Amino acid sequence: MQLEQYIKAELEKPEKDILLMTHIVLGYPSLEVNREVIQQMVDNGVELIEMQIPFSEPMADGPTIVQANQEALETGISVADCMAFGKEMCATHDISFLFMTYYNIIYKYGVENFFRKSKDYGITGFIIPDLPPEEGQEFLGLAKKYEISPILIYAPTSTDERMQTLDSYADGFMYCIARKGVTGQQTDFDTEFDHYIGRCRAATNLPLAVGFGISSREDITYLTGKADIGVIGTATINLVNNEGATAVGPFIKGLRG
Amino acid sequence: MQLEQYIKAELEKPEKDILLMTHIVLGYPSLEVNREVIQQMVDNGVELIEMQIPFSEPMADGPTIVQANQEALETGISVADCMAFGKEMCATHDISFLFMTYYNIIYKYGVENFFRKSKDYGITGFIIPDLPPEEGQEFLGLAKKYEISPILIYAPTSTDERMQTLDSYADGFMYCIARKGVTGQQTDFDTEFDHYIGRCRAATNLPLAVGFGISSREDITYLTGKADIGVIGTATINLVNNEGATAVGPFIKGLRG
Amino acid sequence: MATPGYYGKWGGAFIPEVLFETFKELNIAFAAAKADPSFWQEYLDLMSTYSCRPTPLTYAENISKHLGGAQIYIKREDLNHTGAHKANNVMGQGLLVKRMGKKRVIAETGAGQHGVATATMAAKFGFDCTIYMGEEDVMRQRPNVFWMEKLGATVIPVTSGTKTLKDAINEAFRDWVTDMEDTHYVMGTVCGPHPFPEMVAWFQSIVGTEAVEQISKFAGKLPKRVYACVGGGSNAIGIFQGFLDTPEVELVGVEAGGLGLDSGQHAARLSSKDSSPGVAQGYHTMFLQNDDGQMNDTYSVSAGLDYVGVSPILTDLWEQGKVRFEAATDSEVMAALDMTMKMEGIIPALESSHAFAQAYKEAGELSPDDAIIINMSGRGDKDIFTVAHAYDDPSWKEFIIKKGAEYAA
Amino acid sequence: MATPGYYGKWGGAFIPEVLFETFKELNIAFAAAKADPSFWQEYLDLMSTYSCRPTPLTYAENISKHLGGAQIYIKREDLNHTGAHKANNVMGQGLLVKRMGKKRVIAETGAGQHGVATATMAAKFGFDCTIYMGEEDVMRQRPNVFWMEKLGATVIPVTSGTKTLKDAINEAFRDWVTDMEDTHYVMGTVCGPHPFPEMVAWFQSIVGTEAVEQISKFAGKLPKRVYACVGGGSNAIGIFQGFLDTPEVELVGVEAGGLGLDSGQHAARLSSKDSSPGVAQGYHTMFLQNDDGQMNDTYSVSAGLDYVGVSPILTDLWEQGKVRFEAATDSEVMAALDMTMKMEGIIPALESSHAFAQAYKEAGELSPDDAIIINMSGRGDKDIFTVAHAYDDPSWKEFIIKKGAEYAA
Ligand SMILES: Cc1ncc(COP(=O)(O)O)c(C=O)c1O
Ligand SMILES: Cc1ncc(COP(=O)(O)O)c(C=O)c1O
Repeated sequence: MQLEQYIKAELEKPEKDILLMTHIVLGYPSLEVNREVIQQMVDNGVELIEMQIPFSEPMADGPTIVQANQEALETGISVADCMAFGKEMCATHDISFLFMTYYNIIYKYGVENFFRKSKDYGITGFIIPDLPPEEGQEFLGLAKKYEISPILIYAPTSTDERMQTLDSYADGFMYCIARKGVTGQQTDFDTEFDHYIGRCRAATNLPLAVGFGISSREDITYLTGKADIGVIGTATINLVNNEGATAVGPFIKGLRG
Repeated sequence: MQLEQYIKAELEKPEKDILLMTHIVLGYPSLEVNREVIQQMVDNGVELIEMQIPFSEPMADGPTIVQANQEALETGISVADCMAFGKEMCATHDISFLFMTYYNIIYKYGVENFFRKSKDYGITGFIIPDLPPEEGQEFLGLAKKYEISPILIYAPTSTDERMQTLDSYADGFMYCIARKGVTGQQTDFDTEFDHYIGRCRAATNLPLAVGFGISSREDITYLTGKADIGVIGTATINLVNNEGATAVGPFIKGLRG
Repeated sequence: MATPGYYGKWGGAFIPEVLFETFKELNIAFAAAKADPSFWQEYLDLMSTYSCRPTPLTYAENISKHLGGAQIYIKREDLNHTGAHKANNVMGQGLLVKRMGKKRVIAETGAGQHGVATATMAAKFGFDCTIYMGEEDVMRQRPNVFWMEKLGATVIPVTSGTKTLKDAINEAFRDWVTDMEDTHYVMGTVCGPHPFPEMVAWFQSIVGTEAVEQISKFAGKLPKRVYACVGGGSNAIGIFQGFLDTPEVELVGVEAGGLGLDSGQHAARLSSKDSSPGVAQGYHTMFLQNDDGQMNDTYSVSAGLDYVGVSPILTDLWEQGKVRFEAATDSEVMAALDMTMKMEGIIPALESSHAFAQAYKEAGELSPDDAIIINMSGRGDKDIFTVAHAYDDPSWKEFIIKKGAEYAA
Repeated sequence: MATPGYYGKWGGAFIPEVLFETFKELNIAFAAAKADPSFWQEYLDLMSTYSCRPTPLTYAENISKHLGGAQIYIKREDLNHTGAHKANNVMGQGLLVKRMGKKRVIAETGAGQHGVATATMAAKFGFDCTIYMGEEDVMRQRPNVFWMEKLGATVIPVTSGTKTLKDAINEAFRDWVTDMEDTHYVMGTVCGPHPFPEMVAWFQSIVGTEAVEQISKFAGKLPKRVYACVGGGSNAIGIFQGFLDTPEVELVGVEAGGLGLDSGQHAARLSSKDSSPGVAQGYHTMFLQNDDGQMNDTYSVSAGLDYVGVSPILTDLWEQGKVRFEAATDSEVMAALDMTMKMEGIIPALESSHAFAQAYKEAGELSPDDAIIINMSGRGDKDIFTVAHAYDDPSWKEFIIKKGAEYAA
């Protein structure tokens, strides 16, 4: 509930037609660079950041993020390091931070322990792409208990019925993946997409975040009015890889209005 | 009959306890060298020479003779060349010449034609190791007709019964192979051999030639009194290979008495 | 089973939301097929005309006598078309794909056997086919890659992660989430999200059904023990299903002991202390993972057993004490392979050789009145590069050097 | 047959005298076995438990439709243990050797299939085993050499003559004349001196017996034509025997056309004008030889068909007009192999692919109401070095270069 309220409050600010959520792979290339990149993001108005705790089997991710996960793990980063870093970010910046990871990380950590700590730090939501609600009953119960939003996912393949089912479990916002596939490939916005996002809107009262392949001012402009949050994932990873952390600020600034 | 008479006549000469038959692969290394080697053999008292017409599949021969066959064929020698050479040798030297070859050579040449020509030249016998009498009825008939001796083979594996059967078809002499196997390996003369040669002697009235692995004066001495002819095959081929044609004379001379 | 797709607390379907409908459709199609006796009949017909089913049960007389214990019988899955039990699963899924009207199949492969089997099935059924294979396995099993390509499949080497089976599975899922309408993912073993474990176990049950009948006929009784190697677990669950209701038959799953259970260089999930419960690749089982839940880099001489997870069905049977798990080391496996070749004229795959190794270790404990079955999951020809390498065979090396020089020229 | 061992004027036993008793003994043992129904039953039992008999008859639906002619059925000898019809002959001779009480077997091999089969049989029966193989074939079929050695056989590369099958046969005879008491020569095809043609044909008749029954069941009638490749002729005579009494079934033997019948680079005895009657390797048949009776250097992409002679039984059937002989060229064979892999998921041996090639050429002439059978004598995995080479496959080459460099280092 807190997350949804935060989003709605932000959206009410006159200059904000759409919010931005960015994505970070913790430990890639290092926590220092993560820290710098997040600073740039926050300074340039990003409202939400999903921090991915790397996993050795990132099944739903595309090549860029897969490699980022792998290289982060090769640096020796641990889940504990990631938690501590999340705590630090929540304490440092006055925006909304979410953890994104695969279920095994939480499962091995101890699901309730993971919720308890995250709550303590000020984390607002979890995005777990391999945990459908059918498998996540314990998780969803703890999400309620600890008031951390379980972010569920709408896909173009989701039926209206399925969307309604998901809505009954979701909280915070709905993560609408813009197309089939994994992260990191360009999305074509077309009437089919419009139809899909219309279905999403009809199925839930939660704010809609749109992710997968969002990388430019044009994309954000297109989404404005249709969605509530644009999610920038692979685009900033590529940017940091190619131009360094300092390129992130201007990029983010340029995305909106 | 002619061949047997020749052999018996030679054996009656006072200095001859045992005769020598040598072996030549025609065209190996060349007919010129064959000519020279035969001259040396004749000059040094050899009584019989078996001239092998090379065949691409010398199934019953050992490595040395196999290679000699192959290299002879590689020089391009033909069956006609071999026949002409045989004719020349018969005309030149006053000893007994036989053709040794595999059946296919004769078969392709035309069996009767082969007999007719060989008879004309003065060839006294044929040794065809892959033609048992059961398969050689036509051949044996022609041998009678053309009075060329079909030399048949006794082996240590031949039963007494088989020896008698062979005797009923054979003529000239009986070729007793000294041991199992192919040409070219040393034979150990022992009581088992003595027993075998005794069986041979009992089975036929024809003179006995012993071949396979005969290579030294000791061998010939051992055979003297047991057999009528010692057959020198691979030994002279090796000698020519290693020391040249001129070594053959002294070698042959040294074999007897 | 409380919840469908669960075996005790193991299993489940931890799938990305984008595949929800695909799985729903698959579950419905599979349930319909399972309920339709004509489907199973079609499957049996296909397997007896396109493959060589029933596969024989061979009495290993020489080795039985040599070891002086139980009478050893070998279930000959190597005589299947494409050379392994993988064909059973793949041809079954092929019939299901046809029923669903899909036109493209994808698959992961470790040893390459499942890839070859899938490429074969795709050729037979006229499907497009893409095979994902860890780059390291591409190196280990190049001949299989060659044949997959010649069978018309596209083979994509997977360079992420440890570049082995688990990464190929991830990559296949990435394909599937991109292209699911027309595509079926032919999971190669009895793992992954529901309904795969159930489906693969069902198709592989043909092995156990035949084996029970055959051993009863030949030995006149049930076997004392049944041995099967365990990668994902499909050949094991296949034969074990014939004996689950007869507790007097001890079932033994043999995992890859690699360089030894203490070396950390192995792929023993249920027979070592190095695994713990986890959720990955769409299902809940015992994984070889570190304390953070990151999967370990496993090791085995045999690509097909070199996997971090294991069938949830087997994990449940293990937990219930219905299947005993053991590990055979690389060197035990090579010795068993050698003995099987020299004494019986049979060349088991390196994977299968694990089952042989364990059976040979134990046969002497049993009486000559007892029978045991070894499930020979596949044939070893495919492993020539690995086996020749392991033997350090000089003339093979010389041959390869010569061929290499010829091609390099 | 007038004289035993003769088929028309073909056949015979042109053997060195030293083997007379050995052949006598063999003839007696073989005649006794043939007259003893329990021997054939023992053979059937062995083949159905150690190998996978009956082998299936597979309907090639896709290619049948594609060619739009006859319905094509494939007799799957590739699914035999060791991967080819050679197993039928070898296991049968193994039983005979056991009966004769001999302890050692020798064999020639061309493609290596017969060598692997013999080494396998020797391992199974506990015989010593020596295999003679032309040096050129050793090069072409290295993987088979590796497996023969691992099965416990000694492989002797033959460097005489053309270094191929015929020279291996000569060498095997040289061994046999040296050591016959304890040794049996397992002739690999339906050639050589009597009783080998009769014996091999008898063991291989299992193929035809099964095929008649299967085609009657599946197609509901006899086939219009039956195609088999012909090296020595054993797989061909094996399947043809099922149809010799039904003249409405046309039998087609397919020889190696190599680079074309006009090129001189082939191994077509009965389908070319390049052969003539001769006597070699112990029997009378049509040989590829020159006017002097020296055997020619034959050529084929497939080692197993690269032979100068041909079964006297087939020569007789050819002379009587009971079997039609054709030749398929290397390039036709590669195309047929490619099509069979891609459209049916089946990998025939290069030898067998000759039969496929000819059948594909002719299938369109027939009506969809007709059935034809192709005898798939073996599987193509063994040919990977030859096939990959023929495809000029770049990633295979790269792999070999890399492996070679690794070993050379
Ligand atoms: C021959 C063979 N046996 C066993 C396995 C292991 O798989 P599973 O445990 O699913 O039978 C494989 C896997 O590739 C294989 O190829
Ligand atoms: C697979 C296969 N087919 C055919 C042949 C040819 O032999 P045959 O004509 O005796 O069947 C061989 C010989 O090695 C072979 O390996």
